[in-house]
Amino acid sequence: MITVLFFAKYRELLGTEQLQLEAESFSSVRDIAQHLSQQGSEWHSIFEQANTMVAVNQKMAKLDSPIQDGDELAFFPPVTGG
Amino acid sequence: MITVLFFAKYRELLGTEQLQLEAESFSSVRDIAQHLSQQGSEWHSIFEQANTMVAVNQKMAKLDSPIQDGDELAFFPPVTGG
Amino acid sequence: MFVRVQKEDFSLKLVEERFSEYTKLQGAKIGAIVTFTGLVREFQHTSEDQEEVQALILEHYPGMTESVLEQIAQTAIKKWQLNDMLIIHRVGTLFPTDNIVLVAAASAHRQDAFDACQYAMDILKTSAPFWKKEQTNKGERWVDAKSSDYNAAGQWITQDLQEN
Amino acid sequence: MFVRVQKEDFSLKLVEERFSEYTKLQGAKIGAIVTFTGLVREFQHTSEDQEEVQALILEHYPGMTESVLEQIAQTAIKKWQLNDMLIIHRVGTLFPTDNIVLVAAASAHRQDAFDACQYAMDILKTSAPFWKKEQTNKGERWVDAKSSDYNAAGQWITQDLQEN
Repeated sequence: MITVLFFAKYRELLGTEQLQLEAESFSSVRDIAQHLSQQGSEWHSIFEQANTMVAVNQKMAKLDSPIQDGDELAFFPPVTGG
Repeated sequence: MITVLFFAKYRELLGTEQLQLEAESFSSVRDIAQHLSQQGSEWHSIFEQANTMVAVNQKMAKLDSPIQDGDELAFFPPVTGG
Repeated sequence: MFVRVQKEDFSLKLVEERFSEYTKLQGAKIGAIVTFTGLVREFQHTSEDQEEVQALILEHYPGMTESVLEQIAQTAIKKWQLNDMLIIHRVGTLFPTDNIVLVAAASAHRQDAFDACQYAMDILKTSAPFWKKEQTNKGERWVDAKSSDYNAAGQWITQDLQEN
Repeated sequence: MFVRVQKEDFSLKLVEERFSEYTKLQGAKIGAIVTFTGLVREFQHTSEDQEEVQALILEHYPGMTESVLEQIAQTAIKKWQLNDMLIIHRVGTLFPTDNIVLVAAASAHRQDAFDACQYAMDILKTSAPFWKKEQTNKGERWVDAKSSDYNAAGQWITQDLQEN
């Protein structure tokens, strides 16, 4: 299983904090993003944004980053701490 | 009268913290420096140094700065606070 | 190195305690301490129709925030040969005048501590997974990332590339 | 603006007290506080035959020091539109780990507070009439001015000239 987390504006927009996906069908972050962007217009809007950030196992990653069973992904808007 | 102060290394070298001069003979810092540099080799050595600093009435000044009766002059080495 | 994400407030006293602890163990090696404190202002925006901030809600990615802050501190300590670095970031609901973030660096010479603090803040602003939501007199809204923050962070990367 | 030359020690608590006083009068306008603390190190020199510092005697020009520090704070407040600035410098006999100087700046945005603190330290180091005498294991000596300090101070003057 792959765990996918959403934070801040994305969490609110999707009404989703966390979801689980079967690992088999996905080999990169891009595969997950493509799958999720087909779940509705809000989902589509998030993955369309050039500045959407992604972390794999709590480290910043890219669309090309590989993923495997057990990984934790997180999608979030640009950070605004400090 | 003009009051002349010396600080730090200069005060120690000259064994002088403060002296008074009659105002009449001096119109600029340079006049005072020339007068004092004739008082002995230690005095000469101080006014020979390019980095000797001077203040007139507690404001940084230059050799050309004018002086008048009642002024307070101070000669000191480059500052090293902070 | 001391890194913490917490709801509770902090005070600069912590910096003095932490670095005097270092001195007890290592001797009087610290010549310069620079601290940065970020606070909640009433008006975060400079636009004409200023919205008065009533509260700021700080969300974060637990686990990842701590590891990003540790990474920032480790990198700064190496890059500037710091004696020590401390980073504290608050989460939860904050109000105007509240502290948000504290960064402190100790070094032998002042320029290192200044640079390290600025580096830590610039990278934190663009890499640490915190998000601010403002509650203002006109409603709620998520704070937008500022391009000036990305430019500030980018300078360090450019500098690193030039040095290598 | 708060400027003081004193024998007594100080703590960062003073910064918090001073700026929270500002906030009580002016509202939550402070978004960034930067502090710089300078301390006495055991080894001030990096040369090979390091002399261990046992004490540091700080002499000053009473009256002129205060007015130079006030001038520095006033200039910084104007130049960076600071909310407030604080400068404290100690005199007398100090020992390793002792505080020497504290500079603190409060501003809306962080870069102003960082720049103002660096400016104040750079100018203080080259313009405020303080002199350090070291008592080391090899005797006493007056500390020499560092050319790096003059270069740091010179940058601000060059910058001002370019802006005008």
